[in-house]
Amino acid sequence: MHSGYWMIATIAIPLFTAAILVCVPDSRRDVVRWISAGVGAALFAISMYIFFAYEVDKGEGYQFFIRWDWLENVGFLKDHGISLAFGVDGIAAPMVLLTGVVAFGGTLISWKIEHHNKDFFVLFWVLVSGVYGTFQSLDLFFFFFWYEVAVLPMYLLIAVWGSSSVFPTFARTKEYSAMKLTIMLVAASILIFLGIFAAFHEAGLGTFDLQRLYEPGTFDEDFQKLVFPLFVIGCGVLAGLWPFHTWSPDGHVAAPTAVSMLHAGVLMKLGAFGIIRLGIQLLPEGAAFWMPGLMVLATTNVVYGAFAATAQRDFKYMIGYSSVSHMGYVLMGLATMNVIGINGAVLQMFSHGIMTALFFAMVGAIYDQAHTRDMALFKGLANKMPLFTFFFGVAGLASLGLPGLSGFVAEFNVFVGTFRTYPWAGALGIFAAAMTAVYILRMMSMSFFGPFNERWADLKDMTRLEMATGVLLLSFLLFMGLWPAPFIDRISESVIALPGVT
Amino acid sequence: MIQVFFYLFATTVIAGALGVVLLRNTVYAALSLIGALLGVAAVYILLSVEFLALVQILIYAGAVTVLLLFALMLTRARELQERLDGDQKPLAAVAALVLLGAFITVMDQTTWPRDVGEITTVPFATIGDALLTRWAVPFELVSGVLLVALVGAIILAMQEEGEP
Amino acid sequence: MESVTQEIPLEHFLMLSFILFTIGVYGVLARRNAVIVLMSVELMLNAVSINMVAFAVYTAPSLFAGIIFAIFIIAVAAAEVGLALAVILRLFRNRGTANIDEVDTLKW
Amino acid sequence: MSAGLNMDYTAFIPEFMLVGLAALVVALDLFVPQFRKSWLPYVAASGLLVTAGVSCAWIDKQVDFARLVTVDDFTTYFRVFFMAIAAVVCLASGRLVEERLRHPGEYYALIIISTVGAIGMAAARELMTAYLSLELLSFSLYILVSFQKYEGRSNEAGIKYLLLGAFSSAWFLYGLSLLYGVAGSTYYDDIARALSEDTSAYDFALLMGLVLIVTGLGFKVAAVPFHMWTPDAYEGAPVAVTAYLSTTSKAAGFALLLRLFSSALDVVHDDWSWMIAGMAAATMLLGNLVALQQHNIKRLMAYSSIGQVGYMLMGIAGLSHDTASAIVLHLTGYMVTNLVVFVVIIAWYNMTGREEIADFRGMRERAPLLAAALAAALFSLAGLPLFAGFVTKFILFQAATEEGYFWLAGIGVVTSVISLYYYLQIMREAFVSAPEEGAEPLRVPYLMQGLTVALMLGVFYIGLYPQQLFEAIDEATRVLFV
Amino acid sequence: MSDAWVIPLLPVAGFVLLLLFSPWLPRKGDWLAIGLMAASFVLACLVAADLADAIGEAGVGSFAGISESREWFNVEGYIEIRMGTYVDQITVVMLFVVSFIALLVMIYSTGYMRGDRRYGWFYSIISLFTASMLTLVVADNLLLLYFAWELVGLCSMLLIGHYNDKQSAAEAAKKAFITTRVGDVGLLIGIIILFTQTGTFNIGEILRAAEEGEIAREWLTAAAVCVFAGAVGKSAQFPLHVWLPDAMEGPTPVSALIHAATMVVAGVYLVARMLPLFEVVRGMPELITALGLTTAVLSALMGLAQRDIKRVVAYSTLNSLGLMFVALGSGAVGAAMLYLFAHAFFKALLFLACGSVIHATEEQEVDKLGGLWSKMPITAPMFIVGALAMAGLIPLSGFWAKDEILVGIRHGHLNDIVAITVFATLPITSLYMVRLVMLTFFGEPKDQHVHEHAHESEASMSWPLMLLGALAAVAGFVVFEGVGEALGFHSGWLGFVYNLAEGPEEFHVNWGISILSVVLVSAGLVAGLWIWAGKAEPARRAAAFSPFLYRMFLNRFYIDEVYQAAVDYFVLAAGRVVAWFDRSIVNDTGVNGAGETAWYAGWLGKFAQTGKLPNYALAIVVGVIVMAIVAFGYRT
Repeated sequence: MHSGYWMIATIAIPLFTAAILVCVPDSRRDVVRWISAGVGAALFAISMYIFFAYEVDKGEGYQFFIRWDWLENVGFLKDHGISLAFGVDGIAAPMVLLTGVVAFGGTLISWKIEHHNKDFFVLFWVLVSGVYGTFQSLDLFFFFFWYEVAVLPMYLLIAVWGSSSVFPTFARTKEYSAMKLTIMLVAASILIFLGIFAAFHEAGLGTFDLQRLYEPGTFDEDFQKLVFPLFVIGCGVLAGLWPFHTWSPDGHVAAPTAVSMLHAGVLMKLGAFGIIRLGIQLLPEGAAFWMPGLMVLATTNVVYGAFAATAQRDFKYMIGYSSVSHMGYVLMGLATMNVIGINGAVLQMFSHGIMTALFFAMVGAIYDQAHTRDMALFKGLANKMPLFTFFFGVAGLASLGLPGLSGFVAEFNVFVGTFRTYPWAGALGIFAAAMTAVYILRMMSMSFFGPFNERWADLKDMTRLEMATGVLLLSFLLFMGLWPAPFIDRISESVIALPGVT
Repeated sequence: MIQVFFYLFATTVIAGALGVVLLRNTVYAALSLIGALLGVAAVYILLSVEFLALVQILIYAGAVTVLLLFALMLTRARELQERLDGDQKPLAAVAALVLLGAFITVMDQTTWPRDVGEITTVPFATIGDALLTRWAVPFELVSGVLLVALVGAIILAMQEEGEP
Repeated sequence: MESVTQEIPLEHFLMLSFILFTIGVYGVLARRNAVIVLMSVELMLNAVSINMVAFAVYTAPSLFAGIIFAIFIIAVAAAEVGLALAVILRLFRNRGTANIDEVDTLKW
Repeated sequence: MSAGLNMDYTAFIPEFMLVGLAALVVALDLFVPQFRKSWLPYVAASGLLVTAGVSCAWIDKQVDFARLVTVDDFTTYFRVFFMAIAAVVCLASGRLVEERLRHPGEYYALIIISTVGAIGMAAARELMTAYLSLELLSFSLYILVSFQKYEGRSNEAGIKYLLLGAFSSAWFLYGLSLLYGVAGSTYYDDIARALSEDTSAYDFALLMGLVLIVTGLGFKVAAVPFHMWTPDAYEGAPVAVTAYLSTTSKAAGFALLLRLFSSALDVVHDDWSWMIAGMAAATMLLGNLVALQQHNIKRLMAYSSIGQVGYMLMGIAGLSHDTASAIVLHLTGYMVTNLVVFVVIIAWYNMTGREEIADFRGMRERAPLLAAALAAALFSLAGLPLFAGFVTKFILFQAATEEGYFWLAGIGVVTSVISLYYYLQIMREAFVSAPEEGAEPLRVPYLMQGLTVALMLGVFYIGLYPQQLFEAIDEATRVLFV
Repeated sequence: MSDAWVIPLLPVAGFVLLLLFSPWLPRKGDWLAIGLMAASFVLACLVAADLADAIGEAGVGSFAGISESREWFNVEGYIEIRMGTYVDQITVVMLFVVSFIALLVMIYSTGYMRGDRRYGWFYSIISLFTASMLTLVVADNLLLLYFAWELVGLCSMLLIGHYNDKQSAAEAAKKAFITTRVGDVGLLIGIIILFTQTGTFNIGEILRAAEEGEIAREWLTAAAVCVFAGAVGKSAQFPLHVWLPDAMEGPTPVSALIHAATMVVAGVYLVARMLPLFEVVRGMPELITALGLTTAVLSALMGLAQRDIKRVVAYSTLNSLGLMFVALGSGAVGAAMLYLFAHAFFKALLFLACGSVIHATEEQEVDKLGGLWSKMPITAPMFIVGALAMAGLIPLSGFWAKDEILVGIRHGHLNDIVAITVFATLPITSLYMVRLVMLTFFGEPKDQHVHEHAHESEASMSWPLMLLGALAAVAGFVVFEGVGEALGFHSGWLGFVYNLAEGPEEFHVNWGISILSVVLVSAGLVAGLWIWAGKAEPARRAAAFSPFLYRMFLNRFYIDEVYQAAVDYFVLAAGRVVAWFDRSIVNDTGVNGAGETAWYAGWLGKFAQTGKLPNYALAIVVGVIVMAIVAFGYRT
């Protein structure tokens, strides 16, 4: 069997699952659950396969490559005009794995959803297929196609199953957050749209096939300088680029657990991934010209996010802002345009994905019982729910870059890369990492330590499913933290191949 | 001589038209419309298209205006002497003038191609023949239009049992 | 009569139709009684016919399409009036007015 | 007289069949009292579909009738297209007509006849024919709009639509007369030949003529600033008629635009492209912005359709074979999607008698299928993938870009994001808001369910595998540019 | 030596096993942890022995430690990271100290922590701590060192916060972690600078590069300062010393292990390792000395006024650490390591003794204790031994170590102010040690109730005390070459430890200094005895004499308060400002603003739709006119 079918499977299976689930009657909740769990496991397995079957040092750019022509030789389209072209390189492979892991975790966590869980999983699987598609597409049109597919279900997912939050100073309804998230992301894709139009027109090849567009000399330098910002900002918004990040804290807060996991864990990575695929690979000279600017914004992200996180009272808001900060590291790494930095960026994409998914899973676990996420209301949970505290703490440590967990490997590479080119940015980044310690510990000591608040006497520790999710994610945190070689081998191979990367 | 006739008819037409849009009494307006339409018919005669003139007089000056008068009677509001002009009369005047200006520019900027400067008369027979052969499709279409209009008019206008 | 027709250039007829058309436009814009608005539209259509005929006679004698067009226009106009009157009557029955600026329940 | 003209009436078999069908429907309604009125829609629909099937016989043929009309792939495509739309509308309006309207026979007959007019607009290669077909369509629509004759809003809509329609067709005719004056003929090909010579002597007349023609057609397709009848007519008309308005009359307008501007006026492209471009920009912006403010679903759909018109005008502005096929593709996708939305609206209206957006609340609970279809269709309208909207819009914009209208494409993308906002508002009512108390689930008729599903399949087909369709359209539009 | 990497691995195994299974193990599995610890202690001794032989073969000076490493990850030609061990004299000293103290503390804890709710957790974390501390010691590259460095920090936090339902404990843990974290930022920056400059993390190579001046001067300076910042944080030197006293919230064994014997001296170890780097940077040694000195003086003064016995000991720790840094600053590595070696014993002893007092009385405020001499026959003498060693009374280990440092300072290229200041601190040190002893074990019991049920601790606690006491007494003698050789240290202690390739350094007693120090120390002792004997009247009078000074000492010069204010009014405030900015400016104005603009545009637009037909017609006409005008405009 052509190995490319595995990739097709990652996209087709979720879509078909969605189609099948539509036909399941509303009342059969368990059927939905079991189907979804099975599919989640299957996808996880396939992702593992794709990751480990990816052969390092094979020498060819994209492995598992497969192409189905979709629209060609009609209108302005020539050969391979628009084709379902899929392929995985060393950068995409970890992302595919990430998607598999988080999606599986998400299905497990969503087990307890009662209200129309059928609809939920339909949308959920559409989302997942979109994510897989984006990571594997090698066709400009379909890259964007799947990108939008991934954004599409967000509104309903958040607005129906999400939660509004009210604070002394301000309030956010779930509808508002959902709408803002959707509109901002789609609005950002305006820029990508325009970039694609311009690129196709400029190239004049009559095809959206990325591999042909990648050929050097397709775009002259002025054009690249002109269009690069479109792509980088367009994708950047999804990656939480400052100052276009505000959808992310509100959105993640409002979203139901699994969606927060998938969105913060995987979807934000689509943005960064897009910057690599559409920015660096498509327009290397433009990248060379604009990256300093991106570095400035990214540094802002990192510091800004960290500071904002220190002032939050809501678990999810804190995590949301820390995501802004951590995605800043990703952008930083990309902006360095050197191998170590971009390695670090991709590692950070993976690491942050797992870590933040763990965070959100845990927050969900407590929110479902306590129906509040206000840190100030909790106190001394550590003795009431030790396991929960443990997993939460590990996530926190990963995010503050504790060696031995994935966060350190990634951030460390980013810092080294950044110091090569922008020492000041690197220093600020490390400073922000210390700030991370501040807000993580603030949160821990606020709600997990200290005398126990009797109001929560009836809280239970984690359920089995939550345990399973936690262990699943934790294992990958440790895997990458202690033995990063498998990741770095794959990533670096492709990163070195990127154009214009020193 | 001819010119005199032409200007005569032209003034009739314009006067009638102005009457339609300016008079304060709906019935007078309708009557002046008849005048204008007859003037147009006369212009057709000047252009030696008698057939068209005939049609004009029969259908327009005859049938249509009668219809219009009926309509006016039927829709006469309870109190007489109500305002006939809308609020945006001044704007309308301005717009109309600007439009006329535009047309006049067109007028003096244009020399019409293939302007033979002489009239060729078209006999009835030819027109009838053409209607049924060369222009058969439009002819059928227009019959369709008339049919539809007829049906529609009946459906909409007719009083029905149980009408509120 | 042929001899004298040379004395009236095409432009005169066009000018006439222009003026007529403009007056019609004015009527549509300024009048509020639906029937009179309809009359103004008829004026515009007449202007069109004059144009058509004039062109047909002066510039395109071969097929005299203009004349045919004029005929059709008259027919359509008549049909239009008939239909319009039906609608106006219906409106008058339901609303008790035929003034088009008083029927503005559908807006915004 | 008719020397050398092909007068082969067989080319009109489908149209004749339609007229016959119309007559049959009326007759059944009148003379066979025991005939179940509720069967009329099925008769009409099946007749239309049969005719559509028959007209497929002309695929890849090119029959010319007296230089007035040609039956070529373009015509054939639109023939099938219009008949299909009409069939759907007939089926969808069944229950509505039974419960809320009188004279079902005439209702269906008018829909069928108007289809003839629409086809004529697509097929005409001569101004008179084009105009009269247009009037045939319009007249039927005038009547249909005011068909709910005891309903004040219906009358109001009717009167506005009719008077403005007459007004605008006067402009259109005036434009035609000027065009006739400068070109000396009403045949498209003669016009093209005449205009390809040096036009400097009568440029102004030509320009004025173009302006007026654009005005007239702009009115038909509801382009800003000639759109103002649209919201009122849509809101006032019976909802099924609204569906018909938003589909056939627009599509026919574009068919006419395409045919006329490509085969007659292409030679003076620069003289009119900017007008269309300007109109397109204004239309996209105004349509989508004002739609943000609507609370009546029909009115909202009116504005959204205005926005969609803007997108397609963008293609007309840069008219070429590629854009033409892109337009038709988008038109097709849009029509199918739009029909889904309207079928849902009709079904909902039949069951609840409500047509405010706020009345859609709890649709997920009360009619899941409709809700799902609605969601998908709205996403498609907003141009999101998996559905028709994404690919068609993408190709349309890309084509416009290829013709150098990048800025229009830009506006188009921005406005489609704006549109997403109000589509999501509808979805919010349907999915998020809870139904009011005591509202129990509704039983959606199987007919409606079937229609929805069938149309949804269409939406997905165009969205997921448009290759054949696009090729067919490409063929159809090729004849315009020979 | 290839098995050096096993030493940390054993406790790691302990950590993992206990973490997973301790609830199901008998005695929560403490025996497992202890066993593994013992094993690695033995292993450490073996390693030390091997090393001694190796040196014997190679001959001192020509001998550079033994290292071996394996690849961690590697990007051809861009970055290669190897993880490995490096063993030399300093390493084995540390290995020995760490594993030995850890072992004792674990045994001691079986008694002290009995019945604790999280007994198993305690042992697993202690194992993890020991493991990472050992890793830190054997690391051959800065990255692995940082790795361990962070882990010990983490464990220290967890253990300080062991009684996590006490708010103060939670706060102390947070404070400790964040404060040290500040230093770690520096360390990481320094490491990365060094890597970008030299392209390697290997300590040896970096030092070589530094000495051969391959690193740009400004970068070298930056790197040195940054790395030193790390050391300052970990070893609680001024200005980052504030966390150590609070760290006493943790269980006493922890304080003994982490905050006396091992972790806090990591900084000393790091500086000792990297000393060549520091020495080539101008002004660096002076900086180190200055900070060390400040810490020593301040802590000595603060120690005078504290009431909590553990805190007093903590301040004495600060004092000692300062002393070590002074030594390092003056280049006397050997002396510093010797002091470290001795200090480990007597400070651990002091803490464990405190522990046993607290365990016995459940009190740690000096003004509630007193007169325990009779009650605690083992603890009291042991405590006194420790205190005197700390004060530096001949012939206890403290004396020799301190003396070495003094000698080092005299020989070092520093001016005499340093020496004088150090001398000045000596009596103060002995003063507050005596004070502690007097107030705790002699005089009238201030709280009868406490005094009643005070009792000697059980064997598992008292045996380690005695063992440490003995060592604290004699450990100093290793300075005599004979003793050193007898113990297998080739050419005596200093020759052994003095690893820089300048040949061995003899031990020489500088009689002047020794006598002076002895005099000063005993002066302090006598004074102390006089002041706090009986009712301790003089003390009260001294406090009354200058309430201001007393308050300054008592409140640790208000440094903590200043920091607290800085955090509250700068960091957190900044956070709040940013959060507000994000919400109101960026989001509500920027994002919502855009949306509302569109909304209002539509709102305005909809009013064009007046519903009046004439207006619609007008719109059409206007459209026509505009288009016509534009068109004609084009043409003309």
